[in-house]
This record gives sequence, C-alpha cells and structure tokens, in this order.
Amino acid sequence: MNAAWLPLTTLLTSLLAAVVIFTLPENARRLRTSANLLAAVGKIILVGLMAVRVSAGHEDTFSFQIVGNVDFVLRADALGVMFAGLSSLLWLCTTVYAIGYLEGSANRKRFFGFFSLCVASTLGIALAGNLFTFLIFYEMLTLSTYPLVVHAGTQKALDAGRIYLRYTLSAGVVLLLGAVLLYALTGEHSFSSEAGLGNYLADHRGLLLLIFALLVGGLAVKAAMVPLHGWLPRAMVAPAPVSALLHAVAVVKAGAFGILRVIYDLYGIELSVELGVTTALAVMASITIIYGSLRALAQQELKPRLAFSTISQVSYVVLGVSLFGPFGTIGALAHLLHQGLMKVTLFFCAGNYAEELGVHRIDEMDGAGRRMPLTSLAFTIGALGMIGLPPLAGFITKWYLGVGAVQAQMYWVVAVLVASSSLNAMYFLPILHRLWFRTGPAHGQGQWPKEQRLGRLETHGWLLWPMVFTALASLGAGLLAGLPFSPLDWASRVAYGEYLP
Amino acid sequence: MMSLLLVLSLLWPLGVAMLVAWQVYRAPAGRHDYFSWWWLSAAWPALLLAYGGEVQWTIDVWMLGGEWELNTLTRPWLAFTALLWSLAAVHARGYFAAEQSQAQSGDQAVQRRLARLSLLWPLALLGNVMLIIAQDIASFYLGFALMTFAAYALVVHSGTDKARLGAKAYIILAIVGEGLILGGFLWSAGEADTLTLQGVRESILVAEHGAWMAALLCLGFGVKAGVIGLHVWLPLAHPVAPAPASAVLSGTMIKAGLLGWISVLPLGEAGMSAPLTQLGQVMLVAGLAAAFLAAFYGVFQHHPKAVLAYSSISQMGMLTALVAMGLVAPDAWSILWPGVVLFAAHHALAKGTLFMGTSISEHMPRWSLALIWPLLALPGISLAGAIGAGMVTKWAVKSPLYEMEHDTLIKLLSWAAVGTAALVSVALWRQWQQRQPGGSNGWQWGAWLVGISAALITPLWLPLPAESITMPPLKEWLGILWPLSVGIALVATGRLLLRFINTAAPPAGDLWWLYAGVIAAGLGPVKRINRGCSELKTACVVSCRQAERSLMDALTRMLEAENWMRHHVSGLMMALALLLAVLLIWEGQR
Amino acid sequence: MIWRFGLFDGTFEPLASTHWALVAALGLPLLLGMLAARLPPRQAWPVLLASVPVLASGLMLLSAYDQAGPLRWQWDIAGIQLSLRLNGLSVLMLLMTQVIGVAAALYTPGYLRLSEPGPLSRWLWPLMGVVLSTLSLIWLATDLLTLYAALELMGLAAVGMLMLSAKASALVAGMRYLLLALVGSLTYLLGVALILGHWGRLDLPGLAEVVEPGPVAWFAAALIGAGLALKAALFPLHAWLTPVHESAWTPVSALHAALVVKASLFILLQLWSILLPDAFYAPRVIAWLGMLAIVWGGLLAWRTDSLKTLVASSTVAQLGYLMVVFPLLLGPDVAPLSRALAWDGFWLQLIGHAFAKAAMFMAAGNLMLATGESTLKGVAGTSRRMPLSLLVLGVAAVTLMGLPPSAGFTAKWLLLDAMVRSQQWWAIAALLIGSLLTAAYVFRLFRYSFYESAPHHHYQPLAPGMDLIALTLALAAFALGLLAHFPLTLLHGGGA
Amino acid sequence: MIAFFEAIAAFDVIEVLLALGLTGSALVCLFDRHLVRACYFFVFFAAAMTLAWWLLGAPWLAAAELGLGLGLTGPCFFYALGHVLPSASSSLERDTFSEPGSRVAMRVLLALAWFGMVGAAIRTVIADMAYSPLEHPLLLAGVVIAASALGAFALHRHLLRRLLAFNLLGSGVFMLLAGVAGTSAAAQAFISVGLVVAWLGTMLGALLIRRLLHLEGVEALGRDGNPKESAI
Repeated sequence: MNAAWLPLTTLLTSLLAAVVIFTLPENARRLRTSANLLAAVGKIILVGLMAVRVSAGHEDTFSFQIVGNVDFVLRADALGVMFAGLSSLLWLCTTVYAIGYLEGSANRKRFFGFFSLCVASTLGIALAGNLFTFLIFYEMLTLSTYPLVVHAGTQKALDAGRIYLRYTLSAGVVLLLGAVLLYALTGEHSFSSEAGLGNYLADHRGLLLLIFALLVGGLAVKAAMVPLHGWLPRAMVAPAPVSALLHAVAVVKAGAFGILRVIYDLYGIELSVELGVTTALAVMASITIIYGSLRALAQQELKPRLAFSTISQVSYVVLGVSLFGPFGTIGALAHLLHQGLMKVTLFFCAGNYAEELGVHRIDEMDGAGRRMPLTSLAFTIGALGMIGLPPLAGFITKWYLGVGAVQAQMYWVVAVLVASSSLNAMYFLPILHRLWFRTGPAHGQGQWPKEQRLGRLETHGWLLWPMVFTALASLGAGLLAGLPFSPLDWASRVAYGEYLP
Repeated sequence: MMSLLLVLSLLWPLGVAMLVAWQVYRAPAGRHDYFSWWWLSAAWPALLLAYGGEVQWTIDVWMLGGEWELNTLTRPWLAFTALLWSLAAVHARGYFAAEQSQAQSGDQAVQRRLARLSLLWPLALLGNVMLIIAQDIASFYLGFALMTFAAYALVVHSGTDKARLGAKAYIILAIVGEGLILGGFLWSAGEADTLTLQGVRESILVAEHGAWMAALLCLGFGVKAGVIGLHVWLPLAHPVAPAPASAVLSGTMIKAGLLGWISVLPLGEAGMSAPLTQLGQVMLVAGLAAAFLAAFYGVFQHHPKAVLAYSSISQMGMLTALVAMGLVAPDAWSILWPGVVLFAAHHALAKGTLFMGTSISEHMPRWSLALIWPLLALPGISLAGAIGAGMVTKWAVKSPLYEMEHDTLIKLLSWAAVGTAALVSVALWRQWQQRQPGGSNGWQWGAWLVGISAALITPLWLPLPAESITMPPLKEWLGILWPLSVGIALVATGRLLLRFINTAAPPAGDLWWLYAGVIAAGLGPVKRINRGCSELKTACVVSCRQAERSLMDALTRMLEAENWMRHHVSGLMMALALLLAVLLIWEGQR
Repeated sequence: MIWRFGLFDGTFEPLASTHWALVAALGLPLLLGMLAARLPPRQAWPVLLASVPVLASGLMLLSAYDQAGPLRWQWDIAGIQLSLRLNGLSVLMLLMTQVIGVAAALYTPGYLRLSEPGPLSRWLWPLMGVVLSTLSLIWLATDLLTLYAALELMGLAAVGMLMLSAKASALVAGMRYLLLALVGSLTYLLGVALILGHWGRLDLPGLAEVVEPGPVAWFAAALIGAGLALKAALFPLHAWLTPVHESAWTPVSALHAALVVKASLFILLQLWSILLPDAFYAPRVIAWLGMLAIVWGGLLAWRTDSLKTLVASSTVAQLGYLMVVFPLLLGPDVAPLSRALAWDGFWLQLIGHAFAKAAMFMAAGNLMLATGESTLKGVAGTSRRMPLSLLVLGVAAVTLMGLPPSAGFTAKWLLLDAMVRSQQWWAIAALLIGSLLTAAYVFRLFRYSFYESAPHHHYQPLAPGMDLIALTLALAAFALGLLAHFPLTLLHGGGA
Repeated sequence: MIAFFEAIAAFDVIEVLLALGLTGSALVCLFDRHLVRACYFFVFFAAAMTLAWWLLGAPWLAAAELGLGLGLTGPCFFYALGHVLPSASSSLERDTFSEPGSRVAMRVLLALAWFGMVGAAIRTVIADMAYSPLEHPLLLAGVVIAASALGAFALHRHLLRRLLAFNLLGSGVFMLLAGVAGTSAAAQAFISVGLVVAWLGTMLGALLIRRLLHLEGVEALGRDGNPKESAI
C-alpha cells in the first residue's frame, strides 16, 4: 500500500507554517512561536512515521505529471528519510534557539517565514524523487536562504548576500543545464530506478562525463568544495541560528546530499567508478578537507573558523561517497548526520558566547568556561567530535571512512584523514585551552566585550537547552552507535540497500 | 556479579568526576574538600576488580561494539595501575593540603587549579582503567585518548611557565601519537575488517604491509612509552608536575603505551614475517639505545624529578627491548611476558614511590635523616635490582633469556641496570641537596610508606599466573647485585672528577630544543609564503574591483545606444523589412 | 505548424449557447467599459460583480471547446468573408486576457482613488474595454481584415490609455508610440495588400491552402514581419516601450505589457507560419535579434534607477526569450518532438510572463504609490514596512528569472530541452545568460529593499486588496509552473 | 520598370496628370518646411485622391476620402497648426529643426531601397495579374509616395510633419492596395477601415500636438524622448 499523503503532508507542514507566519502580524509573538513549534514537532512525528514505514519496506510516493516527460515526484526512500530526519530534528532545535536568539529584534516575521520556507525546501530536497523535483527545491532553497543571509540589513550582510547569490545562482544555471542534458539524453529518470545509466555508457561516454561534471559542479558550490567555497565564510554575517542551519543542515548538506543522489541514484556507483569520476571527486574532496582546515587555522574569529571547519568537514561526505564500498558509504551517510549535530552545537555555542558575552574573537574567550560552563562543555564536546575522538560521533564516521578507504585501496585517504584530524586538533584545542585553562574576565581579569545576563542560568533558556540537546545527541550518536535507528544503524541500512540490492 | 564490578570500576571514577564538577559548580568555593573520601576512592573498584578474577563482557550498543575483558595479562596490569592510582590519590591529599587550606581561605587561582586537578584526575584514571580492560579498538582508543587529554591538567597544574612548556610538549606529542595510532588502527583494522585488538594482531601478522602498520602503532604508543626520539615530553613534564601526578604519569600512564604495544603487536605468534622481525630488531636497538643514552644524559640533570624522568626513559628502554624480543624471538615470549609484566609493575610502584619521595624530601617529617634517607633509597635500590622485588624482576626477565641463549642482551641489560643505579643515586643525592624540613603531612608519607612496601614485595601481591615467577637461585645473586655497586661507584668517581669543573646541567628534554628549533626554522618560510599569498589575494581583489568599476562605466556608456535606437525606430523598421526581404529572396533563389 | 493554430474546418457546429458566450466574450468588456464611463465605480466590488459574466463566458467557451473540439464561425458580409475559430490556443489566450483584464480592472478603482488622477480618469474604463474586446477578437479572428481592424483599434485604445496620465513625458512618449504604431500597421497593411492582390482571399485557412512559397509570400512576410515587430517591441524596435511605461498608470502598464504587446507577436507567428512554412534565415534573424534582446533588456534593467523602467526593460528581455524560439517553430527540418516542446514552451513562457509582468507592474505600482518614490533607492527599506508588496514582487520575479517552481521555469525547461535536442547551443547560452541577468537586476532591487538603515518616509496606506490582486496573479504564474499540464493539453488539443 | 513603360505606351493623359499631381503635391507636402503651405498641399492631395478614387470607379471610397480625408483630416491639421479656434499657445509656422546630414543621407538611402523593394513586390504581384482596372501611373505614384512618405516620416522630427508623412504614407498604401487588389469589396473594406484609423490617429495626434505646445512649447515637438531617459 502506498500512503502518498505522507511525504506531501510532511512537506506541507513547514510550507503551511511559512504561510501562517507570513500572514500573522509582526508583533504576534506567541502565535508565531506556537505555530513554529507545532509545525516542527508535527514534522518530526511525520518523519518518524515515514522512517517506520520505510523500515517496514514501503516506499510512499506522491507524484503528478508536470509536462510531457517530466513528473513531480516525492518519494520517501531510506536515504531521503535520513536527511529529512536530520533536517526536521535540527529544525526544531534551531527554531527554539532562534526564538530565544531573536528575542525582541526586528523583522522576526520575515525571518521565521523564510526560515520555514528554507526548511520546507530542505525537506523537499530530501524527498525529491527525481532530478527535476530535486532541482525545484534546490533553487527554492537558494531563494529562501537569501533573506536570511541579509537579515541584518547592514552593508556587510548585503554584500555577503550578493556573493552568495552570485555563487549559488550561477551554480543553479549550471545544474539546470546538466539536468536538461540528462533529460534530453535519457528522458524521465527517477532516482528509484535500479538501472542507472550504465546502458548509455557505450556510445555517450563523453556526454555522461560532461553531464556529471555539470551536475556535480553545480552541487559542489553549495557543498562549498574548494575552489567554490567563497560564499560560505562570508555568509557568516547571518544571525547565529541561520549560520547554524546553513552550515549544519540546509545549504551545504543539500549540496552534499545532491552529490550523493547523483552518484548513487542517478549514475549508480558502479558506473561512476567505471567513468573514473569517483577518484577525481576523492581528490577534490581531500584538497578541500586539507585546505579548509589550514584556512581555519588562520582565522582569528570564532565563526569564520567554524565556517572553514565546515568546509573541510562537509567534504568528508563527498570523500566517503567517492570511496567504492559499503564502508565509505556508511561513513558518508553517517557523517551527514553527525557533522550536522556537532556543527549545529558549535554554532549554537558561538551564538551564545556572542549573545551573552559579546565574544566574537577567539582571544576574547579566555576563561569563558567558568562563566558559561554548560555552553563551554557543549563546545568541548562538539570540538572533540570534530577532531574525531571517541566516544563522539565524529570518531565513528572517521573510522568508517578510514576503513572504507583502506578497503577501496586508497591508502592516501587515511593519511588525509589523520592529517585533518590533527589539524582539527590544532585549531580546536587552543580554543578549549582558552576556555578552561586560561583566566579571563570570569576570574576578575578584564571585561567581557558586551556582557548581558540573559537568564537565570548562564544564559537564556531558549538558547541553552537546544544546544545541550544537540551536544548530548552528538555524544549519544557516538557512544551508543550500536543502537537500532541510530544514525550509524540507519546509514548502514541505506548503504547495504545500495550495495546489496 | 563480576561484570557488574567491571561496570562499576568504570562508572565509579566517572561518578566521582561528576560529583566534583557538581561541587565546583554549586558549592561555595570557600569551603569544600577537593580531596574527599569519594575522591580518594575513585580507583578502589578497579582494584577490587583486579583481584576479583577474570571476566569478559560484550556490549553491542557501545560505539562500534564493545568487548571488555580481564585476562591473565591485564589482571596484574589493572592491579598495579589501580594500586598506584589509589596510593597517589592518598598522597595527593597530603601533598595538596597546603593548597587546600589556601583555597579555603579564598584564593581564587588555587581554587581553580585544585578544581581542575580534582576533576580531571578521576577522568584520567577512568581512561587508564578502560584502556586496560578494553579488547575492542574503539574502547581502547577512547581510554587512551581520555587518559592522555585528561592528564594535561595534571601536568599543567602549577601553571608556571615551565609547567606550561612541559604541558605544551606533552600535548603536542600526545596529538602526534594519537594521529599515528589512529592511522595504524585504521589501516590494520581496515585490511582485516575487524573491530578488536585480537583482530588487529592477526591482521598485522598476515597483512602484506603488516610491518608498516605495526611501525605506525609502535611509534604512536611509543610517544607514551617514551621511545627514544619521542621521549622528550617526559623530562619536561615530570619536574613541573606535582609529585603524585608525576607518580601516576611515569608509573602507569607510560605503561599504557607499553600495554598498547603488547596488545597490538603479534608478540610470540608463530609465522612471524621477516619485516616484522626486522621491526623487532629496530625496536630492540632503539630500546637499548634509550636505556643507555637516557642514563648517560640523566646523570647530569640537577632537578631530581628530571633525573627520575630519565631513569623512567631508560627503564622503558629496557622494556622496549624486552617487548621487541617478542617479535625477534617469538617462542620466548610465552615465558617472557610474566617477567615483562612484573618489570612494569615493579617499575611503576618503585618509580611512583620515588616520585612521591621527592615530595617527602621537600617536606621532611620530623624524623631522623638516618631513617628517611634509607627509606627514600629503598625503592631505588630495588629498582636497580639489588633487593626485594627488584631481584625477582631481574631474574624473571633474565631466566627466559638464558633459556633462549640471548647472552648479549642479558649483558646489555645488566649494564643498563648500572645506568639505573647511577641515576637513582644521582637522584637521591640531588634530593639531599634540595631537602627542606617541615610541612609534611600524614597522608603524604603514609601513602609513601605503603608504596615502598608494596614496591618491595611486588611479586607477592601481583596476580600473575602461578609459578611464572621464581626467586633467583643464590649463584645468580652476584650477577644481579653487581650493577648497583658499580653504578654508585661510577657516580661517586664521576662526582670526584667533576668537582673542580663547574658543569652547567644540560637542559632537560634534550631533543625537544632541537625539534623546536627545526620547526621554528621550518615555520619561517611557511609564514612568508602565507603572507605572500594573502598579499597576492588582496592585490587580486583590488584589481578585480577596478576592472568591475571600469566595466560598469563602459556598460553605462554602451547603454546610451538605447536613445539612439529610440530616435531611429522607424528607420530600423525599414532596415529590418529590407533585411528580411533580401534574406528571403536570396534564400529562395538558392 | 498550421494545424497547431487550428486553421482548418471544425468538425462540429457551435451550439446556440456557445454563440452567446462568444458574443459575451467579445462584446461585454466593451459594454461594461462604456457603462463604467457613464458611472465610474469607486469601489472594487461592482467591478467584481461585472466581471463575473465575462469570466463565465470564457469558461463556457472553454467547456464548449472541451466537448466539441475546435469550432468555427463564418459570416459573409457584402462579399467579404469574416471568420473566427476557437481552438485550444485561442481559448487559453482568451482566458488569460480575461483574467488579467479583470485583475487590472479590479485594481483600478483603488489606484484611482489613491492617486488623484484628474478628469481624464473616466476615459480609462471604455478604453480598457476596447482593448480587452479587441484582444479577444484577435485571439479568435482568422481573416486578415478582422485582424487588421482589431489590431488598429487595440493600438489606438492602448495609446489613449497610456497617455491618460497627461504628463508631458507621457504625451511625448505616447505620441511617438502612436505614430510608430500607425506606421507599423500601414507596413503590415502593405504586406496584406500583396497577399490580397496575389491570392485574392483573406481567410487564413484558405490562404494556408493556396499559399506557396514565392516572391510575393516573401515580400509580404518581410513587410508584415517588420510592421508587427515594431508593434510588438521586438528587439531593435523596442525603444519606444520603456518611456511609454515610465509615466503611465499602473493598471494600464500592466495590461499593455502583459497583453497588448503579445497580440502583435501572436499575429506575427500565425501569419509567418502560413507564409514561411520552412524558411531558414528569417526565423534565424529573429532568433539572433532575440538573443541580443535578452542581453540588452537585461542590461538596461540592471543599470536603470527607475523602478518602472526596470520592469519595462525586463519585458524587452522576456520577449527575447520568445523570439529565440522562432527557428524551432518555423524553421525547416526540426524534429517533431523538439518542435512540440518548443511550441509548449513558447506559449507557457508567454502566459507565465503575462501574469508575472502584470503582477510585477502592480506590485511596483503599489511600492511607488506607498513610498511616493519611483526610483530603486526610493524603495530602500521597504522590506520592513510593506513586506507583502515586496513578496509579490519577489514571486513575480521568480517567474521572470525562470526559477522553480514557476511557469517561467517550466517554460525554460521545455525550451532548453527542445534546444538541446536540436543542438542550438547559442540559444541555450542566451537563455541561461538571460536568467542570470534577470537575477542580477531583480536582486539589485531586493538589495535596496533590505536596507535597514533607510530613511523613514511616511507611507501612504494602500487600498484593501491592491496587494492581494497582484499576489493572485503572481501565484497564478507560480502555479502554472507546477500545473502546466492542463494548459499544455489544451495546446495539444489544437487538432492533432 | 516595365510598369512604367506600359504606362507611357497607354498614354492616358488624365491619369498621368493625376498621378503627377498626386506625386508632386505629396512631395511638396512632405518636404516643405513651411507648415501652412504643407497643410494646404495636403488638402489638395486629398482632393486629388478623391478624384482618383472616382476615376478608379470606387465612388464609395471617393466619398469616404472626401468625408474623412478632406473634410475631417485636413481641419485636424489646421487645428494642430492653431489656425482654427486659436488657443493661448502660439500657432506654428515653420519647422525649424535641422537634422544632421548623416541622418538625411541614411534616410534617403533607406527610402530608395524601400522604393525598390515595394516596386519589386508590386511588380511580382502584377506580373501575373490578368486584368487590372487601373492604369499603372497611379500605381507608380503610389509606390513613390509610399516610399518617400516613409522616408520623410523617418527623417523628420517635427511631430506635425511626421503626422503629415504618416497620412501620405497611408494614402500611398491605399493606392497600392487598390492597385494590386483592384476595387474588390475586400479592398474597399480595408481602405475604408484604414481611412477611419488614419483619421482617428490624426485627430489624436493633432490634439496631442496642441497639448504639448501648451505644456512644453515648440521644442517639445522636435524632442524625441525626454532628457531623463538619456540617463538610462
């Protein structure tokens, strides 16, 4: 049986939320908040339902014809549900966080409206059943993120928005061209078709390569792979929840997820290997990983450092994708979730420091651990996870990636992993040292740049608890990775579905 | 029941840590006891476990699938580790009594330091225990990393510049080590698609690049175990760390590296491949080199703890050599390993006690020196193998080597023992020079005394397999005793010779300064390149800006054409009509 | 190609009710316009009331077409054959015209109330009526005489509408437009004269049968092409367009840019498909001009400072999209599949643009009305104070940019698909560059609107519904993207 | 130019004279800077057209031309000049705008080319037309008038003169229409529609001209696009 309503309703929850929020007046704070939370929770429930149904073996599909050979398809398959789960879970956290973060600031209506749109499009990306549908939501994401990036309305923010658009829209055009070429070559090609494009290999090798280059090139911009990463650090001017969502879930992950789709569901991994594109991709990803870490090392401010670390971390996913073999895939998929959790935690912490203490630069963070213990603890967890130390989530993915690399006979990838881990350590441990071992304003030496006591606890509760939750989640995801329905478990499910059909 | 104890031995320190954190966060900093009974008891469940007997437990939900067990090898290991940790804890209570009172009198800095230490101490312990009982890679790596990073607080405790330097050296090398270990684990486990240390051993044994994996892991653990070349953190970290911290550092933590070797290297396995044997030989040479060079370098140190650190390096060198024998002569291992464990245990206790002793000599109780100094000397003498457990240990490692006719190695070890003796005597003499009466504390010397006795009778309480350890026969005593006297004699004569030449002590942490210099020299060009790149980038940005501006101007000028078109619409229409007509006609004619 | 326009005899006779629907569709707007001139509506609801029968007539025609397929009417008046046809395409165009016309009409009362327009305002209604009626006639007519008359009437009425604001600049621009339109239609008439003289008949189906390629057809095509290109503001002849919109009333601009311009294009395509069944170069020329148009219009809109000029110039660029398709529609040896795709894409683009452009003009008008500014900088900071108008602008802009999910996107997709299949790489490049340029100027506008540090001028509150009307149009353009299936089936129903 | 030679051969005096008169008056009306005279000549031209229609045996068209062209369009021009019911703003006398030579040259070239094209087109149509009730001089005149009128229209900037040019172009086109299509009902319908449109357009134009004169003064008539646009 096919519950076509399920994916559609899941998509509509946040769309409706957006509409409702847009129609509500600016100062109807309570209503807006409740609408937000209601939608978020509802979405989580629906996604959970989908997960259950998928694990029961159903693939709920909703589709209708748009034009001749092009359909609009929403399909809840394992991979999609995984991404949907991530986005909806983190949406809840981020929404709660954002409510606290934007307390009393202007244009909240606009913010939350586009915020919901942004998540709706992320969900659409997750559930898209063919390239056309994917494209629709991909572009929607670009549009709905722009107002969030320029939210502050300052010159800096507007410039950042312009850069962002230059990158993403050009990428969208490239992607569109690739998609059209593909459709012209193959006609309607759903993600769920087992065939892959293998039978075109004989006489269209060059065209296939070109299309692959166009598609992945277009997606790589959002995935912020070097040298197409320029927009990401600039987009840091956005408010903390936005950068959290941007960098942890929505945008960069959309790109990585797209690459996943292209390789696994469009081309098929065997064909990709045969075309030899995976190796190239692995090299690009490795370059990105190392380069991002190095640049992060050079940053003096917290958020840019996190941004560059995102650049390097997201490429782990791409790297894992390009390793032929189940382990690499598991690593990639699990990292999709793990990195989301950890990075979102880190950005929450950064936001908290900025809000509570006005701390933006790293050298202002001395001794913040005493003033904001929970935040700093969460930050520590996130950072150690990024380094890839057990028992945190980062270790799991690193492990699987490394093993996958060895089994794919790409030993140099292990070297890359080790190098990036030590680089991560080199740019995260000093921060931790400052947090815990230096003495700062909290010990009566100097002043915080702009301290305000937002809450009874170390900061406002709305800001605190989401962060604590994600931190615990990223701890649990590693510590109890063996549990059923844990990210790792789900990822392996997808991966084995991919390799042993 | 046992598995419950297993879990308890892990959860207890964690609970203690949380308790401390809670106190630090909640209770008014003024009056609370950083070294409460809870805190002291952190290691006791582990001790209990060690004597409880062997146990095995598998947990699937744990990370990549946890597999914990306590076997014949790890039981004694856990025993001496837990014992030393508890003793050090007790000693710490005395050692920090002064700071404790300062803290209660409201000195913020001290409060911070103590809070940090008392919080991270149990965590380091937890890591140490976990890596001993872990049989799966993830848990082992977790324990190792946890211990390593938590110990940072122990090293940096005093917060002085030297302490910072020591801690820096410690953490940097630790990171290097972690990286190497991760690489080695990934490689070996990836080849064999395994998750347990057992699997790693097999994979190293059979894999074609096994030797290289082993080399990676050896170096990684070697950082902890103070393999020559990677040992530089020991002499830098030990002198600055508080005595109990140094005790556990050099007593148990560096043994963790040793345990790492033992648990990943296919020691004593049949069918050892040639590269592995070569690796073993390399280790052997490195170990012996460490044993001798460290001794030679150490005797010139001034700070007693530095001297002891070098002696640790030299001792670990001997252990390295012994482990290497497991690769070089696999069949010897089965009878050799109890000796190795005993060696490790005895060294742990003795060295721990020696380090505690340094604090005793700094705050001497009101006893006669004639009582104190022999007590201080006892563990050293035992370490040199002259009495008590030392003799047994020496014999326990020698006899298997005898049976396998590795006479040269035995000789070399004996000579290394000379070095040990020399180091110990130098250490005692330096302590004598820097002795200060007063300010002693019952907990402090209590723990110390217990430690001494425990060190002397190590074989009696160490839960080794039965009959694996025997007393040396009388005819061997000479061969075991002579190094001590020779060592002392050497030191005395050297002292006499060098009395008139005033020698400045060579800096502790020998090679560290070399590395630092090299790296600094290497960083110079990197910095320059970096600056060049950034300048280049800014230049590009500027030029692009200019280009954009001029382009925009050109565009605006070009758009003036719009007006022209507006004025000539009708003309253009005529032209278009003509053009179309001509084209159509022309095409039609063709 | 000809059958797509439904230029053949229908199988069924239209029913009586269909006759009435036809009469209503053609006559009602005119009558209502006259009526409104007598007693101009102050509120929106009478207009709404009046527009019900109009829309009803359109729907009736739609259902009639659904049941009976293409229909034909013929009258023989004094030896002149006048004929109308009703096929999927014309129904579609008719509905589009009525919806947009109704929207504009609904928008008008509020607009007139807020912007004190002076005495001329009452003339707006009848002129609007004339325009709508003649447009409906153009979509339906299949003989040259009716087309000519309707085109002329529509042109004159449009000129009149555009000049109602009676500013000097409006008069100058309007005068230019008037003269050029008249001359253009005379050129068209000259071409028609050749046809009439050579084949001696006016009805398109008949012509479609007798016409064979030859000098006459070519000259006629050239003359007609040039004349209509002028009226349709195709690229090099577009320059009269922007100033006309610069100072016209908002609803007028909406109607004009959305519909009036398209009518000439429609006729052009229809006649060329008869006269030049397989000419190679002429459509190519149009296509090349179209590429230039895309770039040129985009650049104009990008660099301009005035809001209305931006919207108007984007019309030029969007017409370029349509011109680029000509070779696929008219050229020889185009694969049937790609021709079909191009056909769908062409009309989808046309309709989507009509809706979006109308919405955009209204939204821009709202902004200008509220802020009292007509420059981009004038709307700085509006995102906070009038988000809805901005949202409408955005939704409309999405269609223009051809970003999903909008008619513009689906149309672009179809066109690209067709072009890829027939390997027209230049056209593809033009389309893609065009969408980038569109994004450039649209987001330039939004960039201004997001300024937080904007001077706060007092905003005139808008009449109720002015935003909603625009929003409805914009959303219609949006929905067409996802629900493109229905209109396209109408197109295919052309009788294949 | 076969059409021309045939015309000579036929040597129909009246029609030739008529054609010449039409062409001459048209040319004067197009290229005379003195506006009032131009308008007078336009009236004369309209009268000649009426005669022409009569001769062509299209009395209905003749009547239409008489009514619309002579009776209504002419006065429109004089109103635009400001002679009938003079208003506050001054009346127009001369066109004082001067076009650059390049523009003139280009327009002349275009006009010639256009002439050639239309001529060729007509010839292609006539070549296979069995019987035409019309002798060819008028047709020829039509071609000349159409071409030159269009050229003039493209050339001039003074709105009134452009308006005149448009009217003459219209008449030329009607003549050609009648010439190629005969005076069939369809042709007559076309022409009468065209006449009505022309008249409406002219009336609108005349009104506009007066209004512009009132608002902006004479220079507005020559200005093509307001200065603000040159910023675009």
